[in-house]
Amino acid sequence: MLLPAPRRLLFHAAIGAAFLLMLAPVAMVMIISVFRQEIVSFPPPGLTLEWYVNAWARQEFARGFLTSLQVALLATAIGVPLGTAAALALQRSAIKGKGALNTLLLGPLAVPGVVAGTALYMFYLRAEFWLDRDLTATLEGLVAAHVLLTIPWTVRLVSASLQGLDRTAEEAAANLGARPLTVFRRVTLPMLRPGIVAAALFSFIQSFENLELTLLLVGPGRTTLPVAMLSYLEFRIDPTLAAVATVQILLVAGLMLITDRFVKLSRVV
Amino acid sequence: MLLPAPRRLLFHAAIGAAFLLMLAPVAMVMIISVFRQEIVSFPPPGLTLEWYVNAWARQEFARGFLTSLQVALLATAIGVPLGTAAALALQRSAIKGKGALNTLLLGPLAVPGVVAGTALYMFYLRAEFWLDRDLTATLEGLVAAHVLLTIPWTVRLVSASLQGLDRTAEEAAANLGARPLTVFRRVTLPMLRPGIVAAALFSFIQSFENLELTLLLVGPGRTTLPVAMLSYLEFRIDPTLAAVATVQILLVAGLMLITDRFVKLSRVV
Amino acid sequence: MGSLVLEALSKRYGSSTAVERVDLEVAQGEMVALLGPSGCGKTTTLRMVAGFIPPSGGRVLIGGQDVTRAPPYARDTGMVFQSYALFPHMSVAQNVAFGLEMRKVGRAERDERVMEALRLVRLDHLADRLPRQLSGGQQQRVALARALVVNPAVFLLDEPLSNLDAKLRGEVRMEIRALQQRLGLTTLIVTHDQEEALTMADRLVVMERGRVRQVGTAEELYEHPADPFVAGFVGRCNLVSGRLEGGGFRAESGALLRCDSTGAPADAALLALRPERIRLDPDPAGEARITAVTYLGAQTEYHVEQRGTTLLVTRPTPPLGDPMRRLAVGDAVVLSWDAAAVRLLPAA
Amino acid sequence: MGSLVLEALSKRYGSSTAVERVDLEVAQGEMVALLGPSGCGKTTTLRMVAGFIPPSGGRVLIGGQDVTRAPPYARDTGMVFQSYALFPHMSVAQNVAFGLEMRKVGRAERDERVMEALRLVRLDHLADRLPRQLSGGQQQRVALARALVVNPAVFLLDEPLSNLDAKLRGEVRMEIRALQQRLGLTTLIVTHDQEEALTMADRLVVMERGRVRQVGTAEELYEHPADPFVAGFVGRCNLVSGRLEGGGFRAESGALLRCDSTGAPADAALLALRPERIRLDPDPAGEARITAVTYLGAQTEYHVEQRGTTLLVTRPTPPLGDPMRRLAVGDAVVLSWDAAAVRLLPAA
Repeated sequence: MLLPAPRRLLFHAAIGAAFLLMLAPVAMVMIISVFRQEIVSFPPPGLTLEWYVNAWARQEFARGFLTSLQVALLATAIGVPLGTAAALALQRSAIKGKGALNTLLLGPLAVPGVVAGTALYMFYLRAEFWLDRDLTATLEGLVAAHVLLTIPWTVRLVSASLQGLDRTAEEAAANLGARPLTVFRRVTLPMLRPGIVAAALFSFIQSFENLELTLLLVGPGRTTLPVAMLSYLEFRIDPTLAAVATVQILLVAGLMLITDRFVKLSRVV
Repeated sequence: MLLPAPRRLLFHAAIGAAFLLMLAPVAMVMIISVFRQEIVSFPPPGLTLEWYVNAWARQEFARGFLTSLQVALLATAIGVPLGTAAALALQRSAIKGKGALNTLLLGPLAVPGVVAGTALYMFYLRAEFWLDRDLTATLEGLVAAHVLLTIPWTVRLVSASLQGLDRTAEEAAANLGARPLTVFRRVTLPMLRPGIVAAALFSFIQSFENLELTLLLVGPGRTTLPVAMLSYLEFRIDPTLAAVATVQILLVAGLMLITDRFVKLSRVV
Repeated sequence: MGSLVLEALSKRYGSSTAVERVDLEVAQGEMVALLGPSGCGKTTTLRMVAGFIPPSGGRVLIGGQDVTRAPPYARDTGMVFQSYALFPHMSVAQNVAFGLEMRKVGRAERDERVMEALRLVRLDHLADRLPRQLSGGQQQRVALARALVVNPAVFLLDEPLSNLDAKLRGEVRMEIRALQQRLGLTTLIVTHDQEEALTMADRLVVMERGRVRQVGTAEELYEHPADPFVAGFVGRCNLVSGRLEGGGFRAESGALLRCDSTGAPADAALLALRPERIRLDPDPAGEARITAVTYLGAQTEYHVEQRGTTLLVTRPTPPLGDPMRRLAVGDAVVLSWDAAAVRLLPAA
Repeated sequence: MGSLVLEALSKRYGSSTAVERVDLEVAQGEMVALLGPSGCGKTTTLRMVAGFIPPSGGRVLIGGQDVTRAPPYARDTGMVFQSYALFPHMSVAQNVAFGLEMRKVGRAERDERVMEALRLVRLDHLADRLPRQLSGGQQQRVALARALVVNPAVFLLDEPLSNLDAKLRGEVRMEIRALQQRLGLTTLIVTHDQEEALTMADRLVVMERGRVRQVGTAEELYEHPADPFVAGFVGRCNLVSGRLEGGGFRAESGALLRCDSTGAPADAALLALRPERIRLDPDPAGEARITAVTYLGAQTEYHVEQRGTTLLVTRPTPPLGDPMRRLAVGDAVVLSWDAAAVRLLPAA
């Protein structure tokens, strides 16, 4: 329908305001990270990459970055296949209460991060007692926790792909002589690719960014980047942090852009 | 298609494992919260509500709960109308680059919570300097930050509803003599209701649960519940925390269940 | 002057033209069908009348008043949408009452007129249902009642039957036509189905690629198509290219076909001949050969080849004993037709 | 023994029956159509043949072998789906090659047979396209090629034309029939469109609510329908309730209708009379009255009321000069028909 011109203007203003609101703080940080001056003044007196050098020089950030990367990659590699299998099981089997299970998938949204983190920590403490083996402050423990983060995302995204999938293509393959495993490998899996790629991306991001679940589980010398940033914050606030933040934003945004070239994210997510 | 019996069993096992993995820690916390014993032993020696009493007696939890509730309600009340307006603007106007803006809506997923928190904190510090007025450690500052959390959720959920909306119903209303505002009020808005209700629910939950964005912005005596829990964690870990966590989980789950009765969440989200 | 008048109505999108200078008058109480293949501009024309699409040129007059620039809500039209477009959150009665509410009709009168409209479409017993609780045919009738209850000056129907199954379609068709005639509604209906248009409308407008090809009654279009497009779109038609030669028509393949060339256009290049107007007689000496026989119950179709030209012939299926019944592929036959049954047309 | 045999094939879902003891033999090279309204069990039957649905009872034999319990991949059937069901991530050639790959056909032979199949459907120039880059009709032809390239023992078609527009449907119909006859394919086709079934199949199976109502050629079904359902579903039919009385048929309304009662069933309660078998003559003294006239181009439909019974009559539209052409609502006419044109049927 047609909108009169003043209303259209208002509409554009609303879009602009919403996006500005969402992006302003991030833009601010990126700007801060490349200017020399530590305290507030405008316009700032000169460009520099000093804060980036400074950030890399600080071991906790460099190590944190590598730990985060390692944990996120491992958690994605384990969580996405598990989640995909669960999604297939959920959507394909004729079990009752599918609707209830689908709603349960929203569960992780219902459990506050701090609560989940605390829960996991307590759980680990008890498990350590029974198993007589360290879990907190180990890489295995951290990865296991992050797998929990990645599964709901994967199940949800792959389930959505499965629901949109034309099952007659699978029947056609069977009709042409393909056995069930061949049908899965040659037809089902390729058709699910967008959902799985998106699931991997978001799993990685969720894990890489996570603070709440991680906070209690990291050990000395095995800190993730978000935890390292939080620790640094308690100590001081300067553009070094802005530099680290900028690197992190660019990394994740870059990943999303690359993925978006292959899979239209706004359609899948 | 038919699955042979052993495969079906495997499928059910996969579902079971995935859900168990997701829910075990939460279940553990809920169990811990009602048993008397503070340290590990199984089966625990007796049921009690002592930890709940203890939690409420501690001012930081009671106050944190009220602050969280206040902030979440305000942020939802402000963010949902703003986000709905932005979604309408985004979907309805004929602006170019709609696809790009849609992808930008995924942006908040790309910006790690700690980074956003840091960014906002730095932004506030500078804004305070220019405006000569407190922002950090004020309720207004906190609510403004949380509005930023709620907008992307709202825009995304309402946009999805808008895309699924049959526009001919609006045309039919206009054809029957309804002016644009009447069409919006009598037809568009009621048809968007599921999306908006879901947006409000998730906005509330996102705000209520948030730790990362909040951490740097709370002031003394104005702590939110997640921050209060984190502080308590640094001090000691006992079933009191499990009690607080359980209350929080039940609250959010209850909200979701109530909403689900009116709006089928698994269809909207 | 008609109750609905379109004057040189056009719609262009950038460099492409959706509707090109359409002129049309619909008289009070008349039902006119816009007929054409998808993408011919018929729906765009209807939506310009309703006010949903602003014309690039030309005028729309309703009851003599220029409404070209009026918004949809200020035009006195009642439209029935292809998707029905019922308000899903309102009951059947509330749906029907909506237009009256907008017109600020008082509660008592409103309730009365709503029930009257629902009785008209035989749905008064379902007034409190929600649209999703109704069948497709019932939803269609609610949409009709909703558009009719406000007594619109012009009644607009956009492919109203396309979402119904074959059996229901015939019923609803008759129902709509009966209502339209009883209430004397000035009506514009859009359809791509020629049978629908032929059975319902007083006059038909055949459109193709944004232009009006011909306007007329069903008989005018079928018996006197103005061009090959209309000949082929309204009913089935044999179209043979060639030229006039002496008293006959020389097909490109060489065959000379019988025709009446009086009044034929000078540039006649196509011979149009309805398949049911061709007589077919078994004759061992005939030079025409049957290449396909398709039994369709009430009629039988024959493809017949004669000196390189294949003609489609449809005959009522003969009774079981008739020798015609034994005609098969390869049989020799003789074709004949009245010279007056042939139309000569310019090239497409 | 047929190339495809169904023996008492049944499918029950809980207490409801989708298919009830269907028996059918399809001979080598024969094309049989399963025809019926939606929900009649025709698609369920086809899917049991393909192996997608396990029967609750009965057997399926392909080429004499019992395949009732065989999984889909072990049955030698080639199926064309209503939605085409092409693999979206494979090129046209890869789609067609899939079945050959599964059969471990060597690369060189595979490429050759793929191109041959694509030539058969005239799509060899589009071998490298993806399905989404093709039109609906082209996708349909890829699906045909993919099913045919493996030389299946039985060719299965599930409403293959329902996603095509009217014009294309006629073309593809002829194309499929020509291919089927040329390759001598044993074929089972499911359709709800009687014209499709009449034009394509050697024999038709009319189904209703899970049961077979009648099996026969188009002519057998049309001329000798076994029951009122078949009479009404294949072609149009006047069905009048009443009873035999003397040499005629006494309609419930009281009118005595001419019929040939030799060989009529004892419980005859319905008179079935095709509308095109009724002659209609203007006669001021006639006791029948025209209640509606619908001009349809090649034919004209008349609703005629005679002593409380309304009959539908279709006649080829008379030429322009004919006095029949002036018949209008309210005119008095006389109806007549051959006694042999009438079928007497048991009650529905």
